[in-house]
Amino acid sequence: MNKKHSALKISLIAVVFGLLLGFLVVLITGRSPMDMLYAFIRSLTGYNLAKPDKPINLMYVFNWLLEAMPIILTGLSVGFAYRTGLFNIGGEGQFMVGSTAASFVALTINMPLVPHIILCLVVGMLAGALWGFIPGFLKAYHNINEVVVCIMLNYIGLFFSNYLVRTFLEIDPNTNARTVAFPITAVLPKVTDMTASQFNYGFVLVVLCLVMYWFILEKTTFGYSLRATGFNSEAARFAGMKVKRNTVYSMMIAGALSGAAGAIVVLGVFKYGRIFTLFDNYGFDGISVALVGAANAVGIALSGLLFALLKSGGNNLQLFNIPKEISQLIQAAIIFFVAIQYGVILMLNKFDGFKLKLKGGKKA
Amino acid sequence: MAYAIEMLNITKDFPGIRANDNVTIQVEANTVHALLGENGAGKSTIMSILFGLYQPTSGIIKVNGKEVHISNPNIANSLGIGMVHQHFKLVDCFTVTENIILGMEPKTKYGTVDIKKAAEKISKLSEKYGLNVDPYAKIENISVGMQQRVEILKMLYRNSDILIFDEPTAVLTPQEIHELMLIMRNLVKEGKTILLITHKLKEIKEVADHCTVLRKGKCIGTIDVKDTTERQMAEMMVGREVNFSVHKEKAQPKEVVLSIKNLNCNNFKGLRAVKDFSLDVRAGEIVGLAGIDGNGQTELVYAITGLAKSESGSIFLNGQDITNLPVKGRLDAGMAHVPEDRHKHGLVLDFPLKENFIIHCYKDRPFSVNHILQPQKIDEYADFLIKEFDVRSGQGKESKTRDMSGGNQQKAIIARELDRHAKLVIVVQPTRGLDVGAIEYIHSRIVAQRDAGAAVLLVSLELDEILNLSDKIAVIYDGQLSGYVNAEDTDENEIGLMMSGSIKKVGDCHE
Amino acid sequence: SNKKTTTEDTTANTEGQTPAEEIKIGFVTDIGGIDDKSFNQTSYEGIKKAADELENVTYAYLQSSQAADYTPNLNSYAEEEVDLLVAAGFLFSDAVSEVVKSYPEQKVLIIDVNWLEGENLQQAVFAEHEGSFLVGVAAGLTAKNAGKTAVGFVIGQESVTMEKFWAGYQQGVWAVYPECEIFYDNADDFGSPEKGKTLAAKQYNAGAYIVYHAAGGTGNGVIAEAAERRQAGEDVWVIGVDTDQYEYGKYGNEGKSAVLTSMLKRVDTASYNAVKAIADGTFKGGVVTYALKDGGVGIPKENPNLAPEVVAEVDAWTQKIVNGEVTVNETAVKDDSRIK
Amino acid sequence: MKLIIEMFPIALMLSTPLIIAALGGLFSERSGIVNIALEACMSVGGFTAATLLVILSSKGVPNAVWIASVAAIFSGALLVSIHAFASIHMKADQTISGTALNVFAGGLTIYLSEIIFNAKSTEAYSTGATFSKMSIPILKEIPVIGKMFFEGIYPTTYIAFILVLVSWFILFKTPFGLRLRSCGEFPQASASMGINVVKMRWIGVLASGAFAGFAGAVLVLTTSTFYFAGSIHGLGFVAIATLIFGKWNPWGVLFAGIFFGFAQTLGLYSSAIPYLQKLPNEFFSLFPYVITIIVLVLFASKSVGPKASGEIYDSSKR
Ligand SMILES: Nc1ncnc2c1ncn2[C@@H]1O[C@H](COP(=O)(O)OP(=O)(O)OP(=O)(O)O)[C@@H](O)[C@H]1O
Ligand SMILES: Nc1ncnc2c1ncn2[C@@H]1O[C@H](COP(=O)(O)OP(=O)(O)OP(=O)(O)O)[C@@H](O)[C@H]1O
Ligand SMILES: [Mg+2]
Ligand SMILES: [Mg+2]
Repeated sequence: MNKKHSALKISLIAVVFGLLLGFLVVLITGRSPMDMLYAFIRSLTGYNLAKPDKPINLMYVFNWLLEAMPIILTGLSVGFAYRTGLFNIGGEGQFMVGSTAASFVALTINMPLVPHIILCLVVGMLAGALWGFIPGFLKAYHNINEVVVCIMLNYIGLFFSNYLVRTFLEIDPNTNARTVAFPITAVLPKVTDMTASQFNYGFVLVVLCLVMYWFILEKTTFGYSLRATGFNSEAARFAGMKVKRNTVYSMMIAGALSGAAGAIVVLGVFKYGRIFTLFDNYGFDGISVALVGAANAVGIALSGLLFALLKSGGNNLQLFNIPKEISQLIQAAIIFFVAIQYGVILMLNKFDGFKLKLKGGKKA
Repeated sequence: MAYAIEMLNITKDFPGIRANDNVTIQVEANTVHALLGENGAGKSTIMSILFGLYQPTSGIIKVNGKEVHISNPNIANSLGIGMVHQHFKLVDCFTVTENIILGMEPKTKYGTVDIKKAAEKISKLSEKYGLNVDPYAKIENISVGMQQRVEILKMLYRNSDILIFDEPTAVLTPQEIHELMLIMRNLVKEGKTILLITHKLKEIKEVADHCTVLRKGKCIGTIDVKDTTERQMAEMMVGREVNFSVHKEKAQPKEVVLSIKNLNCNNFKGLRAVKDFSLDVRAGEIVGLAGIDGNGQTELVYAITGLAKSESGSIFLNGQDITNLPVKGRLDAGMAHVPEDRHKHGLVLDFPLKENFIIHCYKDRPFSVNHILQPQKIDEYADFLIKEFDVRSGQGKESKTRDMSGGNQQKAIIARELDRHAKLVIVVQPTRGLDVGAIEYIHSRIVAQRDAGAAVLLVSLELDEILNLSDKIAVIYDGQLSGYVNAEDTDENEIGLMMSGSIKKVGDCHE
Repeated sequence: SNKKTTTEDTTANTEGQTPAEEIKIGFVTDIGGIDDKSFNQTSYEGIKKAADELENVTYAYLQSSQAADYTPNLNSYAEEEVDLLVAAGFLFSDAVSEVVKSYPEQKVLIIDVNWLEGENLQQAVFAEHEGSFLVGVAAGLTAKNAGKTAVGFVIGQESVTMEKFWAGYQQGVWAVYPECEIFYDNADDFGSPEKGKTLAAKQYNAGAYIVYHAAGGTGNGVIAEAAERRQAGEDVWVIGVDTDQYEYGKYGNEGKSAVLTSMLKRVDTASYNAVKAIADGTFKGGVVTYALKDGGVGIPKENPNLAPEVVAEVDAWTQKIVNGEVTVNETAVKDDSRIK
Repeated sequence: MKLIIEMFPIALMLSTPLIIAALGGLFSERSGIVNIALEACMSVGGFTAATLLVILSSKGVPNAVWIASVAAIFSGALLVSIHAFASIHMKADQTISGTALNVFAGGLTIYLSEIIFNAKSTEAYSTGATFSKMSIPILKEIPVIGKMFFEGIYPTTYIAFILVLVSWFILFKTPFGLRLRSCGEFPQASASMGINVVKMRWIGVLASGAFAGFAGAVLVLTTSTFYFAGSIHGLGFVAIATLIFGKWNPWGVLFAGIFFGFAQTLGLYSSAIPYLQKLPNEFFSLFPYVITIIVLVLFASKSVGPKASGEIYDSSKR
């Protein structure tokens, strides 16, 4: 394969194509593509090009970063499993049980701020890990396709969480559809009161997870054995690695990452235990993020930020009279262009070869 | 004499490599025409072009004197060209019949596949050419030799006149090879023309009329086989002199390292595959395990290496009972293993070469300290092995293993396993599909390992390899030990008879 | 002209040069979006109606993609300095309380919430129990007249609001038909028509003559089942919720509908009034209750499927409630042998 | 017992779209392409059918529901052709390209609704215009079985049964099926036998889109009165689970689909079943999913999908 057309370059091309397509759709439907650009630039920089006299408003930037936090985590979750040869489509369920477990700790344990928050996060991650353990275990020891189990566990996670919350936690009497508010010790504090954005210290966990992801996979023996298992589990078995156990661990770690996403969202944004009506789709967003980010830490960070931009920018789009479905179309286009990168590389190579041949022909 | 096939000035470029460079091959009708060349010389490529799988970058192909454009296998088929690929193209979960008729299915009047009719036709063909296959057997349940005969039947079923065999004997037992040679001669007699790719000069001598030699994509020349010696052909192929027989001193056997006692194991279907098998391997000797494929070798090796459980009996390594240890435990107890299937088991093809080198020792110092990998140490070690074992690849230790040639992949495995300086080295089919140069090298390394005091268990389907390399020869037939003799006291014939279970000769091995 | 609000332009621009006296309304919806044929849509229509009547009102909305987006979306409008920020549904309660804290000057209307605090926060609540009582009366009477013994009720998920629906419905049914059995099912899902359909089929099969749903998208399946049964000649009915759902129960070719009546929740009144108040400068914080007497809940004017005497009876009960002769309880009876 | 008999037609209603969509996935995977975009195809199919039904029936076009269904079939195939192009010609990672479609379809249907109906959902169609339940004259008289399978059943359910039979026949009895399956197992072998792998895979993938499009139409037209953003709400993924649960075999899919539909119905019926009433509601909501996992554990064997499914086909791979 030609190294020249590196993964990064391809991803960039995909992003540019995706955005171009978005512009085109906006143009065709008679809206202003400039407005679209403004919406994204506002999320990215806080600067409102439509009203240049207004000062920079960091709230939009913080909202963008806030949006990025959970999907980077679910992206890492999908990515981690992917690197071990597993498809974690169960992020949704892991997210919900993580959220619920964190709510339990938040509401039932009395502690000072920092340890309380940390305990909430840890327990959220453990619950996610448990939810990841089930498909991992069934895959490893019963040879059951993890995809089915994950899909089933998404629904089980939803209803089971609701059951636990309704049965064991104190329900908010005003609505009967959520718990009472968390004590202040269990709320992820905002990073700054400068803006109204809820951007909070959950980002520390996200950064930590990113670093750990990279470190574990690339730098530790454990990561080495997981990667070997992912690429060729038979060879890993031949080399004496505990392939089954690795499968279980890997799904547990993936689950923990999605669980972490659930925990930071519930502790930082909602601040009360939720009764879920529908999937939040963070798990599915994670699939896009992981795949576009080529399942490596830096890639996931970047693609998480990108998708968050499209989502929060997508909300902003509506302020500019552009339906937010446009941003969904752009997301789809970007994923699609990433999907066909292999073909694009081949074409580029062919093109290069063609150029070479032309040159050669002239020389001859 | 009329040419059945003429491939004139064929050039084929792959991205980054010219696999065929202005190659011309002319094949007379009703002959066996061999193609000889090192690994990667471009033999498979040019045959794939003839079969329509690839398009040549330039060059002309004529069939029976007429210029043709073979843009896909269908056209090749309609021109009467059939091919048995180096790696069989058989669908595992289909039956023999389904595989043979695929693409040319006879239909009933309801439009369904007429399996019955097809099976009958296949039985007849099979009888006519002495192929002996069961049309209703599933591919995954039949031996490699049988699979190959299915491949041959595919061509016969399609009435092909020009048959291409890409390394057909690499996976066969001596008896099977012998049968195949007979079949080929038979086919030629029936009016077919055969193109045969092989690394084995003996086979070329045995069946071929002409031989074209390729080296690094270029055509070196075409020779008349009866006027050329094996040595001359080998030199043409490699471009230098080659050693045929392995140079080795007499063995100095010492203490027993591997001791297998009354071992019984089942295969993955739960049938008994190894029966009451006992064998000792001593330090400083090479014990060759000969046998026809499917007689329990794989299961035996799995049981020794811990990849499968044994039913009863015991295995000792250096006196330690390892019967129930996991894989890792056995490796740590001093075992090295060059597996049969290098792609499936030997290597993680998507790892860079250097990461494949540490697959056993990644948890040990100096490659990792407190579970943290030490890249610098890993790099150093990779460089060392690459140099020591002459492993060649595009980007050295950073090359993706998948991009390396088969021979070099095998060398990488050998390097990794032999450098562990294990007490017991189990090598299975170490030279399958490799060219003579690579074989020569690998054999010498195995002997060196023996001389350094290791006990070597060599499992091979190639009798030449067993005879050349072993100090003692054990023969397995139907899961049982049917022979255990000194290499110098036996010959191909006797081993062949033991392999087929015709005679049994155990225990007159001097120490 | 600067007025951009037309009916075909669902999202009007709040940007661009607008004269100073321009009144800007920002509406944030939950994930259901502006055309949920229910709650959001009705709220939005109230805004539109007010804007049509007033010259200088522009409006726009933000649809949230996730529950976590509520606060950011509300904040965006607050940053835009809209004159009124509207949030529909108790799901917004926490997000709104945050916004009110961050932007104390911002005028906000929230619907279905009455427990928040804020100088400039208007909280509109509806007497769903009263409206449900009326459809309960309609259901009970219709069933009684048809000689049937049971009616049914399907909810989407438990909540205080759902409880009010359930309470009113029970009381209404039993007020006119005390022996009537009521089937009660919780789909535990607001978005699954096939569950609604299954539950409706189950209730009809068990003998329910009329099923009242308060189940959002799930309720769609309830209506579908009723329409299908009527199409097949079976005599059953369904009662819609929030808006007049007559249209959704169409069957056959003559425009008949399986929807007996609907419990209207005039969320549009709340948003309409709030926008008007902003224009007049009379907007006030605090809780505003829209009860039956305020026209906040009720049944549609046109009820082609209701017998005239049933309509008359419903009207009579309406009077009694408005007069205070009858008070409808907000909590439902749970242990009653008539509930199945 | 009476309840169980009564539950059957409902269970079949719930199973029908799952079975049809899973059969689609079956064709695709048997040809060697994983299609996780069944959800997307169902969305587009459901949307197309609902839209056309609203428009056609308002114009009084006869057989509007069948025209709408056929359109749904085409729309599913049209959408999935993007996936086919990407995964067959552009060597795309099939999971990624399927994911792209899933993201795309959600936005697309709502965007189109907005253009056509000026709303985020379609208008409601008249129930009379959709499929109506049928009973089979003589068979319905059979005790027990008659009430379970032959009374008050949608024609689409019978279509699903027929599709199972036809799929089985095509895949396992005809030359075409043999070829298609070979492409999912070992495409290099197929190619060497002169089979056009690209063509076969196109057919497989298009079939999956067509089936899933139809499944979407069936789901929307039999359970709802209009199409909205949440109409499919993840059932495409449940269909994938059905396919895997059914071990990539038409009869297995039939069984898995009915099983799943029945489990769900049982959950919803729990309040009418004496012993089950006491348990919390959520228990029944999660019942079908838990039961599926348990059944998988109990009856799982080493069955794996088509070997080459999901792999990028490289004609020169050795
Ligand atoms: N500090 C650490 N940092 C990173 N990985 C660690 C650390 N400690 C343990 N691990 C990993 O956790 C796993 C469990 O450790 P343990 O010592 O039990 O390994 P093991 O049983 O020898 O593993 P295996 O047989 O899978 O190769 C191992 O894969 C190890 O690499
Ligand atoms: N599809 C391909 N893409 C790129 N390079 C290829 C491809 N197929 C073959 N090659 C390269 O072309 C050269 C010739 O390969 P070929 O398979 O023809 O060798 P061979 O003589 O058959 O070798 P062997 O004895 O190992 O079978 C090799 O360097 C190989 O790596
Ligand atoms: Mg250990
Ligand atoms: Mg070759």
